[in-house]
Amino acid sequence: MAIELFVFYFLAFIAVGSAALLVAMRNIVRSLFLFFLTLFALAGLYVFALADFVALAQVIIYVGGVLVLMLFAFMLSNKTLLNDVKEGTFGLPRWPALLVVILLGTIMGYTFLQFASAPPQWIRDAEQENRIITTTDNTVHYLGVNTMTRYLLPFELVSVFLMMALMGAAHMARKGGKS
Amino acid sequence: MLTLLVFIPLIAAALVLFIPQSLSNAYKYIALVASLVQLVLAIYVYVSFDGALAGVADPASYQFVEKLPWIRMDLGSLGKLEADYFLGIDGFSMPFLLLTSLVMAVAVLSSWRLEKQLKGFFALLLLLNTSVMGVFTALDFLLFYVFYELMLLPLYFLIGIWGGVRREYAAIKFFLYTLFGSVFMLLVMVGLYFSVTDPDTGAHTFNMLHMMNPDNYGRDSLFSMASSSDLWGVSARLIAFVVLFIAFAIKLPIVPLHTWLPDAHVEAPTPISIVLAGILLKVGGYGFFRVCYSIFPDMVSQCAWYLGFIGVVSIIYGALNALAQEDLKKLVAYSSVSHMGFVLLGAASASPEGISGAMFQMISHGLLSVALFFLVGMLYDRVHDRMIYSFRGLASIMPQFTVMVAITFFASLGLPGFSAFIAEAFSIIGAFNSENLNGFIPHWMAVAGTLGILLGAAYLLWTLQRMFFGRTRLRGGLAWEQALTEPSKRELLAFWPLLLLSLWLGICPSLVFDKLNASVLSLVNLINNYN
Amino acid sequence: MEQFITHKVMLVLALIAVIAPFLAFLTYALGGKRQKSGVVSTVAIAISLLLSLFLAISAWNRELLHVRYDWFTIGTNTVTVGILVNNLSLVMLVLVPLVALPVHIYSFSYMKGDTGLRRYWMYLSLFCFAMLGLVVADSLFLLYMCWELVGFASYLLIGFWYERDAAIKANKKAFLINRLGDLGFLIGLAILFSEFGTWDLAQLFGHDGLIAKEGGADASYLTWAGLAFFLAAMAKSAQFPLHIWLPDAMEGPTAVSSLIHAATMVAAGVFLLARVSPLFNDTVLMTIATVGSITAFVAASIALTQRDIKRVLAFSTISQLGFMMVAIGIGQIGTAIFHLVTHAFFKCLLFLCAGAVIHEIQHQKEKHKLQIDPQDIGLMGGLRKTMPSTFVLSLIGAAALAGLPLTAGYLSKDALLIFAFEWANYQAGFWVFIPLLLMIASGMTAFYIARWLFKIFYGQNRLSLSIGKAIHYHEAPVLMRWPMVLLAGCCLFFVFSYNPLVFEDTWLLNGLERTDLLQRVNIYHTVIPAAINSVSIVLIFLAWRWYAKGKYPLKGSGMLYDWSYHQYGLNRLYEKGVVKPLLFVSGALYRFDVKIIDGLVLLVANLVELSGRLAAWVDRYVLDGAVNGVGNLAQGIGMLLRNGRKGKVQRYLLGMLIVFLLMIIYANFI
Amino acid sequence: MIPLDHFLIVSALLFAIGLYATLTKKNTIMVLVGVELMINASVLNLVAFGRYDKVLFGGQVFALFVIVLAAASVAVALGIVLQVYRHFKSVDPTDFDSLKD
Repeated sequence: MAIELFVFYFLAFIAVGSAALLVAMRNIVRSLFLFFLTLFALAGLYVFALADFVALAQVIIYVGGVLVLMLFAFMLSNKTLLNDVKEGTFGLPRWPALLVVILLGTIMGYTFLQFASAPPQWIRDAEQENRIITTTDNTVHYLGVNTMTRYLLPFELVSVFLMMALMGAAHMARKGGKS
Repeated sequence: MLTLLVFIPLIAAALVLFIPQSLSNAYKYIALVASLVQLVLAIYVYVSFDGALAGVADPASYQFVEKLPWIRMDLGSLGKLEADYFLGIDGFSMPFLLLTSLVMAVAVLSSWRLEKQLKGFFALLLLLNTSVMGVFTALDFLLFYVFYELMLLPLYFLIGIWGGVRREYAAIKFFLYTLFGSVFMLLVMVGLYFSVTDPDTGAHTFNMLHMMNPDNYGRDSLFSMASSSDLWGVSARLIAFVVLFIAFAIKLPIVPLHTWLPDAHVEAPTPISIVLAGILLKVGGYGFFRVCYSIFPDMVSQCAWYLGFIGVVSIIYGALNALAQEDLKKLVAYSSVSHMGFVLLGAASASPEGISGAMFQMISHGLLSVALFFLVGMLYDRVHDRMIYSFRGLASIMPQFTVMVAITFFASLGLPGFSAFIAEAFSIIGAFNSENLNGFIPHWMAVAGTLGILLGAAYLLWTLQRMFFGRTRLRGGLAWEQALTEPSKRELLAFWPLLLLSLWLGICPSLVFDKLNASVLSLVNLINNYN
Repeated sequence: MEQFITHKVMLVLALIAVIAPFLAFLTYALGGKRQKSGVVSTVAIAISLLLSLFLAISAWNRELLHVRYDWFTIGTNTVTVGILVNNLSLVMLVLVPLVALPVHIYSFSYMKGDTGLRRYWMYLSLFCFAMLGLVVADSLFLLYMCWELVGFASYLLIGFWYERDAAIKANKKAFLINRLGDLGFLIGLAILFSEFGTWDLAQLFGHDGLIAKEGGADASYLTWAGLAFFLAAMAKSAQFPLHIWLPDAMEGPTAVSSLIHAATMVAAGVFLLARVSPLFNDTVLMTIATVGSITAFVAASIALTQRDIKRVLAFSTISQLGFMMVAIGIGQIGTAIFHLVTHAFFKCLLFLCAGAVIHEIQHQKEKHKLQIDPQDIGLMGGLRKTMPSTFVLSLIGAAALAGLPLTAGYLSKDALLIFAFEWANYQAGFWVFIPLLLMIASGMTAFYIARWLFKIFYGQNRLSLSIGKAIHYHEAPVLMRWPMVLLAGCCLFFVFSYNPLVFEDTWLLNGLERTDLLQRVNIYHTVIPAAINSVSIVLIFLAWRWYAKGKYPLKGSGMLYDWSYHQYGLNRLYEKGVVKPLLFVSGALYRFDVKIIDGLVLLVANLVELSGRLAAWVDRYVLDGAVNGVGNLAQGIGMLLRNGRKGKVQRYLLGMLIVFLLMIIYANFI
Repeated sequence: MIPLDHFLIVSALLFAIGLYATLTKKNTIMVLVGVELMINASVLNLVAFGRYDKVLFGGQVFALFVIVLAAASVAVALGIVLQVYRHFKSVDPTDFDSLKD
């Protein structure tokens, strides 16, 4: 338990820390690599939430796909885009935004803590009736079954949407464009 | 009489405003005449003041009282608002009237060579004069507050327009600090107003003398002594005392609320430095006695230890900081912090010697710090530099000036024969006496306070050694040597009265003590009643 | 006679004696630049001398003269000023002008041609006034004022040649260390005031004074008060480890050194302790005796190796002051004052002789344009032949200092040592170290003063040898010689006693109070003088062989020698242990002040500014929006949608977010 | 088992950071990164809550959907960014102030 918790904290620290750092950085390339780190750490956190498949998907799609896409888009594009590396490591915080964000974060944190101390009915039910996913459960099995049965319609919709999006993206990213 | 004293400068200020710009040379003469008339009046007040009448909490024994109804407003369910135009003096305020008029005259003399926007300058200076006089004479809290705030306005502009390089910064800093204090004072004032009723009319009143009488407090009002109501678990009277203390302590100033002082002094033009050091700091000390101590005498015993401690810290901290200065004016400014620590130490002792010593220290510091700033100003006028390391061996080229500086330095480090000696000695002795007398502050504070005297000697003598003695070597070379001329007649005229007065007071302290004793004893009694 | 010289007349005379130098001071201070001659000062001090001599003759051993007036009232206590003359103050009242008058006359010649003569006379008169005031002051407060004024005058005179760096550093050091002592004085004053409510000497220390009463005050406070006064005396009388200012004070003119830093001012500490002596209990007395004996020993050992003609004498002064302190510490006030008086005469004489020598060498230095230090005894020698009368006078002074028979120094030193042994006998045991230390110091005294004398006046003319040019010295001028003769006369035994060998017949000693606590041990009265003098003579002979004959057996270096020459490294210790840290702390505090305290203030200001901006911002984007209502919002959206309008996406986002937040807060928390 | 609130706090922090990036960044790509951070925070929430739902498995399934949609949106958004960049010669979102072509 202790080790588990420790690893969790470690990952959480990496995730939050690198996220904070990437926000504070001025250099975009570095920021993107930090983002990479955040995503990886998040995948680790998913594992701790007993969602191993999601974690896998995260690594493959996000880390492998999205991020690489971003880097490519970034690097393949015009040079000035790349040269948009400003001097100085850290930028100055923008006070109003920071304040609002801190406020929001506090409210969220506060709510969540409330939440944990007085969980909603369905969670308590689940705990009582032992409907919680445990470490021994084969989640991939459940996922597969559920996707193909209960969530079939959404699944199909998503796949169609994905295709449309990719086509649109490819169209837009064409060099020159129409105009 | 007091009205005349307060409003003569205002009339002069109006005169200055109405005289056209083409006659701008007349301004300074008007200001000078106004301050001299004021000085004469103040001397008259001093001479006819009866030292046997105590004042403090006893309305009957105030002198030169003038009372006119000012605001009378029926507020319906809140009762009646009652504020008077109420002036009067006792032993605590009387010396300051004389000091203020003298310092103001010196300030006018030291702004003789000013060339920038004369009209505004003198009008503001005279306005400042009015408000300071008002603070020292007002016995109605609302009136007091109005004058107190009115003081800020001219000062802000005087520093902000006629100041040095960083004048805006200094002016803002000064303004914010003081405003910070006075805002809290306002709160307490309102609280007091709602707690106190005039025994004659039954209306709520701002009369400070009524506030000093515990019978006038409403039975269950916030600041009533009988009900001892709490605010957040702390006695409301204690909070009020502390808040008022902070408000006045900023003016005094105390460590750690002193940082406006070096900046304001350094950036302010010489006449304003003079007014700041000579009078403004004393407003803080005067406020202690008139407001904090007199209205909340029961809280003194609780807070005395802290007051004394802050006093000791201020003494030593100010002196050590002065030791590190390279700017002569800053050195003088920090020495003010150190010297005003004695005021706090003496006041905290609540012994007759301590309070008399504190009052005497304020008067003495009023004279000597003015002299010091005046001397720094003279040097700065000549070569526009006042860094200690830029000068060396000034004694060879300006012997007369050196004599003046040396005497002033020795006077302010407490050479016997000068007022500072009596003041510091009795502040310390009073503080020492306190443990036997009322147990307010322990012996070690007095002993630690003496270290301030030693350090004071150290930084002043070191400065004397570095700037004035040795072989002549100036940063500006020959050009400076020619620019550094001996003091002119006008400068001598402004300087010597200060020093001679300090000498006179050092030899005949009874000049002050005779007028002061009854009031001091009465205040001490007031405090001891609750101890 | 009695009828004419009433109390009142005598007091008036005493007052005039004190005021006369002050009037001289005023003459110089207000008289403008033309007032350069020292006549006014000298006449004033002569008047003081005559009056005080007259007073001494008419009032000696008679009655206490005391008058006082209210000065000012503070609270309920009244501070008084007044004059108190008893035997103790009479002694000092005579001594001060008696030493000062020769010094004044001497200065005419010694200071001739100096550009700052007006200042010189002014300061000198101020000093005399303050010193005389100190002597007759009837209240400790008045005494304290004079005490500080004396220090101030000394500051001015040490720094008289203000263009010399060493001089102005020395006077700063002197004043600061004296200030430290003054703090002790002030604390002592505070203790007495809070215990007794008065500073009047007669009330406090008189025969039926407050101190004498049982249970008058808390004993521990009195101990502290005693120690505080001793601190004051330590600084003023240059006791170890606060003695370091005195050698440096030799930067002043030699005449000044002789008057202030040998005869009178430094003795003020001893005088103060004598004045307040009823205050002391055993703890304080032991402390005084211990510090005094250590001082006597340490200073004598330093004096052994000094090369500067005046520094040897300065350390000798410190050492002798240590002797006086021991006398105070063993309860022999009279002996202390007796030694003070004899020391004042012979040390002043020695300084004046040194001054004559320096004056002559300085003269030669200017004449031959030499680059030498005129005060280095290594360069002197052989002066006996060219300056014979100076030599004889120095010889008398040196003999008195060494305590050889027929001199006054013999009487006082023997009295002191015998009492010290008797005291040790009474205390028994461990405390015998004090007289032993004094014995050793006394032997060293004989040796170093012999070295000093022989190096200057015997041997060859080393200055001539070292520059290879014949240099002819001349005898000191008359105006310098006669004052010295007067002082030399005072150094001889007959001034004090008809019997050159037994101190107990001294009129001075018998006129002052003495404790009869000690049992007279008869054998001490013969053995101790004999022992000391034989040792002294042996040591003097040794010095004669070493320095006069030039058979110097030692290397002139080595650890002990350096240790002594560098004054035990105390100066460096103070520099590194006190001054540097103090400056460091003050610098650090200033940075703290600017960075931290001011920084905090700035931070608060920034926060206030920030919240102001935020408020303005909220005002503009949120409240304004709310006030202007949906229409405005719609207009805003319309503008956003319309072409060519400037839009800031992130700002809108932020605005939306704030509205959202406010809604949440409103819904959940209010 | 890690308590629920741990996940929630981490996600709240990530969301806040992402929001900050979105609000303040001067580079559109970084704005996009901020959006992605927020999405990831919500995914974390989904997954954490999903643990209590063994029957329906809604949490994890929707987490997957979200990931996929996010990927799609990134692709589209990047395309848009590139186009916009060509048009405005800038990546600063504050410079994009006209909706017309």
